[in-house]
Amino acid sequence: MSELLVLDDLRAGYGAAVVIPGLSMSLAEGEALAVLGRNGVGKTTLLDSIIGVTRHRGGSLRLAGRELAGLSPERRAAAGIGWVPQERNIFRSLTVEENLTATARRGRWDLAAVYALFPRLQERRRNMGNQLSGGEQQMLAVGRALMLNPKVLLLDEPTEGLAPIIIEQLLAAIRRINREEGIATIIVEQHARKVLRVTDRALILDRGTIVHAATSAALLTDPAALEAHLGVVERRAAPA
Amino acid sequence: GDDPFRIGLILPMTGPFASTGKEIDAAVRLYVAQHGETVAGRRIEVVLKDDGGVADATKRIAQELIVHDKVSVLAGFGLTPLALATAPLTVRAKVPMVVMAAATSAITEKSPYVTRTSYTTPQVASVIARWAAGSGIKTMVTLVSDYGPGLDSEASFTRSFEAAGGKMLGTLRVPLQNPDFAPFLQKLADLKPDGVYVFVPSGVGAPFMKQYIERGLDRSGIRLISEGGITDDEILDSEGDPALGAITGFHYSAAHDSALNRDFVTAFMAANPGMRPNFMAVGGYDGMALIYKALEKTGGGGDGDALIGAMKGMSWESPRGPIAIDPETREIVQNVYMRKVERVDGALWNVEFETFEAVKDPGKTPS
Amino acid sequence: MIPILIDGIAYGMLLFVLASGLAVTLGLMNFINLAHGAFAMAGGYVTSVLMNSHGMPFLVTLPVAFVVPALVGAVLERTLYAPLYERGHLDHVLFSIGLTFMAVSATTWAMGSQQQLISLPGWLEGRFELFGIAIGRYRAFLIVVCAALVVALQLVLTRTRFGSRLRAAVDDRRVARGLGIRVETIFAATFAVGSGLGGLGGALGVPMLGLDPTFPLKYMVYFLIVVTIGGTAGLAGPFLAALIIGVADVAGKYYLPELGSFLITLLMIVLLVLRPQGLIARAR
Amino acid sequence: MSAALQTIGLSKRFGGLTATDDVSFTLGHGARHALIGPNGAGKTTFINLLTGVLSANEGTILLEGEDITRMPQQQRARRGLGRTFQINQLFGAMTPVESVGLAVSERMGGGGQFWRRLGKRTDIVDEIVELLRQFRLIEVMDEPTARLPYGKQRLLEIAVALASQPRVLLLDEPAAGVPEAERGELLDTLAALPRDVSILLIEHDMDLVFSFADRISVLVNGALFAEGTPEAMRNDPRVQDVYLGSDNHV
Amino acid sequence: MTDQSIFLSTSKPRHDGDAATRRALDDLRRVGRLRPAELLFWGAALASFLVLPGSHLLLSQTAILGLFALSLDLIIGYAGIVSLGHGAFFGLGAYTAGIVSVRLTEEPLSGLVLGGLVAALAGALTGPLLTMRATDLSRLMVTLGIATLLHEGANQLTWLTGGADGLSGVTVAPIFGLFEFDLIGTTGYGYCLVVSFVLFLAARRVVTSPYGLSLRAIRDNALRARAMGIPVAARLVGIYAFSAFIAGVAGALLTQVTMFTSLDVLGFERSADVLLVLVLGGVGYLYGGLIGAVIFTVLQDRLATLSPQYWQFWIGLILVVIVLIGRDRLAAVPVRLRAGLSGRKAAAGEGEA
Ligand SMILES: Nc1ncnc2c1ncn2[C@@H]1O[C@H](COP(=O)(O)OP(=O)(O)OP(=O)(O)O)[C@@H](O)[C@H]1O
Ligand SMILES: Nc1ncnc2c1ncn2[C@@H]1O[C@H](COP(=O)(O)OP(=O)(O)OP(=O)(O)O)[C@@H](O)[C@H]1O
Ligand SMILES: [Mg+2]
Ligand SMILES: [Mg+2]
Repeated sequence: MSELLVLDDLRAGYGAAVVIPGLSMSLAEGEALAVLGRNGVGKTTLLDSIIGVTRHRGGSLRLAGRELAGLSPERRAAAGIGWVPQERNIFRSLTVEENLTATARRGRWDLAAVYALFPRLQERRRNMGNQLSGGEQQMLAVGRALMLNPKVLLLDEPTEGLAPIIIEQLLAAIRRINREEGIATIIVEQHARKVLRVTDRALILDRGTIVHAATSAALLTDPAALEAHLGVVERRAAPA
Repeated sequence: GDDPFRIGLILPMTGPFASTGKEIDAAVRLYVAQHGETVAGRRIEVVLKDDGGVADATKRIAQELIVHDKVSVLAGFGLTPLALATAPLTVRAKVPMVVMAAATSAITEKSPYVTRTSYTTPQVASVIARWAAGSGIKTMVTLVSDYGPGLDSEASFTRSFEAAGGKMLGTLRVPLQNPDFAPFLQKLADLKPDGVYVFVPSGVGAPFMKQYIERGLDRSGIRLISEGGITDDEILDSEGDPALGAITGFHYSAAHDSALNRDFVTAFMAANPGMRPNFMAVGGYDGMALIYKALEKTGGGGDGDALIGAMKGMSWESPRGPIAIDPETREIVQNVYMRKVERVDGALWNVEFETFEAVKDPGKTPS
Repeated sequence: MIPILIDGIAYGMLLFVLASGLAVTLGLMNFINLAHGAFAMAGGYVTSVLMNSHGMPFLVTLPVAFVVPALVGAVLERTLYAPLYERGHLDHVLFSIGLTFMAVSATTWAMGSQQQLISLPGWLEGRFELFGIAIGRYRAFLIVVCAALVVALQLVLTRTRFGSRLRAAVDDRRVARGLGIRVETIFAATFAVGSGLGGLGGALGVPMLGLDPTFPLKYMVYFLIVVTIGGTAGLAGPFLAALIIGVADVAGKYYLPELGSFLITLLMIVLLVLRPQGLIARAR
Repeated sequence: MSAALQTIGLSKRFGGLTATDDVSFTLGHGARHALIGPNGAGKTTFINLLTGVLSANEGTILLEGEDITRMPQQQRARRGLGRTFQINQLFGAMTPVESVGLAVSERMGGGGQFWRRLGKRTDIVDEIVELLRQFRLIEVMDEPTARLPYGKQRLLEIAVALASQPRVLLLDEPAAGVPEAERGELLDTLAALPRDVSILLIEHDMDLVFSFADRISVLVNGALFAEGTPEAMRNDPRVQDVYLGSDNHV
Repeated sequence: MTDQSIFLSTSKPRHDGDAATRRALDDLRRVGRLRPAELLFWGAALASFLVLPGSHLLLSQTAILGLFALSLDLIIGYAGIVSLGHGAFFGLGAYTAGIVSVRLTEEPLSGLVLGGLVAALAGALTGPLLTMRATDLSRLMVTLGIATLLHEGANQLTWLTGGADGLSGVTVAPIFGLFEFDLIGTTGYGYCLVVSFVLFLAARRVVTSPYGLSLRAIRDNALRARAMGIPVAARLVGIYAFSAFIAGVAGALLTQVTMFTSLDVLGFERSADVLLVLVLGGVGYLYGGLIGAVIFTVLQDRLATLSPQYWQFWIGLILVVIVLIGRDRLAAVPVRLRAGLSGRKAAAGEGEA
């Protein structure tokens, strides 16, 4: 499989704080990668740095051979990255439908396809962004990213606040997307076990660096590793 | 003596009334330039301060001028409140105060040290009323800007017009802030008087006359008679055709036909390119004249009582014509002219066609 | 009666043209731009200068009166306004008041403090009869121009994706960019148009409102009233508000003059207390 | 047992949509009650109605027998109705100490006192510290909240709610954003709350729900769909296919 | 210790209790602690009275402006209410004091107090208009509108206010029958200083109280504040009325030292100026208004002499520059002074509107 997204010694953070001191990884077409880790270890920062809304402090990241470092977020999005931010960040003064269409790019994911995945969104298409339930916002955020028809999908805790049944459907859909459309996916998740079932590989972060890398299958059957790296939360306060 | 005779000149040099300050300041400079810097052996020093047209600033500045700069005379005062705020001070400090612009009648009554070289609203309004009544106008409506001077003008016009046997059909008051005259002009058209008396601040004059014509009122047989501010010399020329033929009454026109005035206007325009002296300027010019003459009379003595005493009853020839200071009221006595806007070699001017001589302020001497 | 109504509508229309720019910058971009009047003034001066010292015909000056402020707006937006979007409204107010002060005294310095006057072409002067009602030509002209403007703006904002992208960018810049919206460009363009509209309004306003350096301060309140009462959801609200205010103002002065300038302010306060979001608010 | 919180025929409509549909619901004294249901079922709306963020179109809300249907939020809160939010609602510019301290002093009715100095009453301070320690916020207690990592903020969200010592506590997805491994302990903390606090929990994490709740209500399309013991709910096929899905959380 | 659960309250705390308690106390008292810089400030104020008799007139107006700006800081910096019409309360106080002196008594203190009370009453009555689901914008306009109404009202009620001519005939008896208002303005300045100081202490007490903390909370997140049981509207109206009171007193002071008042006390320029003053000094730590007033007066003086026609231009420029540089960053420059005076952490100190 050809490497689609390659991070090489990527360094990033917020303002003065360096959250990711230097991280390298790569992602193949159609591959699904789980990023795990405790609160505040830098999972979101990693995704945010790939889309480019953090402070870039060095290193390179290439999408299909094209250097993204130094490109503005909008250019990166145009280059084929779809992003579901952790706080969902639905556009509150746009209707559900406008939220989906405002940033859409032509491709096989269109309104019909998204509504098929989340019928609930169709029922609420006239609601304003701030008139949605938490879960509906989550669905909308995912749908919005899919409408970009990206090469790489960045999902920051996409199952947060979703009903179990919806989670199953969503994860299944993501799996299908990887397999059938060759869209690569990075999923940040709290529910390690849930997500490991649908991903190929997994990374565990701590303080912005990779402390464990394995295939999802292996990690799933390695309670020791899960326990060691995820079973605890106590950590020093944010690097200030 | 070698210590100079200081004149504290307080004017609005900033803010919406800056133009007042500019005209007066220019005129004062001109007078000093023309008549020298020393009077009766005293070197004249004019201390100019900007009050931005805000009363408490005026009062404070006046106080500082008296206490720190030791001025012997206060002058300037662009607006009524500014003058009223300062007047009480002159009683305590015994310093004469020459009002060069503010026009409300009451000012000179607030302190025995206040005198005036501008004009009073009733002085002009009453004359216009008498002229109107005298020229076959039976019924009138007043249309004034809704603020102090406007209401003064309305009141004294009405009084004089009715005293002269005329009949008032109504009074229209236009808010200062919003100059869309449509509803008022509509009212006016409905009232159908023989004439309308208009008092608006100089800036608003042009838009008013434009709309007056736009509504075809100029052809409605209602005669438009205004207080001179509406065709203020400073901006008259830029008002263009709508102003042509406008009848106004006022105490000064830059077109006043006298050698003295011609010199004044030429000198003024030479010294201040692009500016034409208006009633503000002449007020400043004559204010300086009054101070100079008073100082000569006191032989250089700067004592407040002596100076104000010397000013009372003073009379001389001004660019606007003969003027005098009423010994009882310390109020200016002057001619008031009826004028008509005409185009004289390319530019618009207020051409005087009738003179009412030695008019006192009816606000004090019931006429 | 009907003349009063027409006068009111015309006045309202003028207010709308003047405020529509603000409706865009404040309403859609959520920037409290008290300096809007300065752009309007710029437009006014462009027209008066072009007409008085270059003898250009009124109609020809109008496009220029739009373009010049638009360009100025675009430049200022990139250089000064852009860094402030993220800041609080207080910063907006302070900044734009400061800008207004600068504009006022800069204009005084450059053009002098006197009123600018222009003489309209003959076909816009005076009035014409329609079903026996005399209507001011210029007022009729205003009504037509403004109506066209409303339609055009409304189309752009609703028929195109531009509107929703703009609102998205305002709601959450960071994420909007992350989803591929070219926020900078959109903001610059919008702001330019807003300023341009202001300029156009300023130019159209000269014959009715007059023009001098204090214009931005004198009319700031009127623009704000229109937009605030109208609501920031789009342009329909401000348009409605402008008409209401225009008619209420004219009719009020005609029928209850003693209320004088209280009327509009009272109207505004009442409306705002009842509907802080404005007449037409975004569904909440 | 008598009702800590009770609703009778409660309804809320958003335009055409009925988000809460004639809900008659009872939260017993000292209950550990979970409210589950599909996304958009109306759970948060229900809580917003109970706390007064939204006002009901019809129906009555009784807090320990007292009708609070038309009461403003703060009065309900003062009467012992506390909540956490599905999405953090914190004071970004204030420190955890100040946030918790405020809640405590408000509870003690000290909030209106404009003459007293802050930090004069040591009993308040002790309570603050105790609470912060309980939630492991000690070491960040004087950092501005906005600078804390999301996880810590989530803890503060709950700590602040507890600081008001509510008698009825409404938790809207408290575990949202809390890593799997820590949910068990979150549960313990909640379980450790004094028994006289009656708790209504909204949660999509079924492991959490089933181990916490002694009673479960299922809300679907705004209406109460089923209610009963965890066992009953888990094995109810209808509940499974509207909500739980295939893997029934054993 | 890393293997400890976050929640188990039974587990042994990592920090020793006293240390934690001390830090907590520290954090709570941070805002209220008296700083050396504050003594310095008031020392300087006193010194100005003793060593600058020449400028007492100017200083009086500075003190008044400062007090006015301080009142504005209370609502902008602490309640997060942006106002373009705070001049309304200043003007109310000014006219009340004037009318009291003309019609009731020339005794200064009664005019002062009444001026404050009338303004406070107005604040309490209009406050609710600003707390109901209002937005920043609607607040701006409503405050502006109220100021406009008052301005127009004062213009119309000529019999009471003297209308556009201003209210003349204001005379003020010696304070306590002892200190006569002299031409040099010494009494006036002393009077202004004392009143400002007293009101400052009151304001300082309020913002450092639990009440003050609740205000910060409301500004930060009203939804949560309500959920906590904080009566948001009541608290806001409370501080608004208090602020109005101080503004009213400031207005009354102006009338009394000027012995005159006119419409411009109600003008928009005043409300705009005071906003500038506050910003010059910095929002949200009470001293901003006072310091800003000094800077403003000096600036105005220098600029007015430097270019009398166009000083407004420079004022505008300064505003623009301040905002562009960023008020918080500017505030961080004299960090010792600001932190010294306010004790507020820069990071925590920001955020209004
Ligand atoms: N806007 C910000 N400014 C400064 N520091 C930040 C900011 N956002 C996050 N941080 C810090 O960066 C570190 C990583 O935060 P991040 O949100 O990436 O962690 P995370 O793994 O996503 O945590 P969670 O699981 O809670 O989402 C944390 O220590 C946090 O304090
Ligand atoms: N202000 C509003 N206007 C219109 N519809 C609304 C509004 N607020 C919520 N809704 C709708 O009401 C329904 C209930 O919303 P609610 O937030 O209560 O769901 P929920 O049960 O909390 O879902 P979740 O589990 O995803 O949080 C949703 O379908 C939502 O779209
Ligand atoms: Mg995260
Ligand atoms: Mg919910």
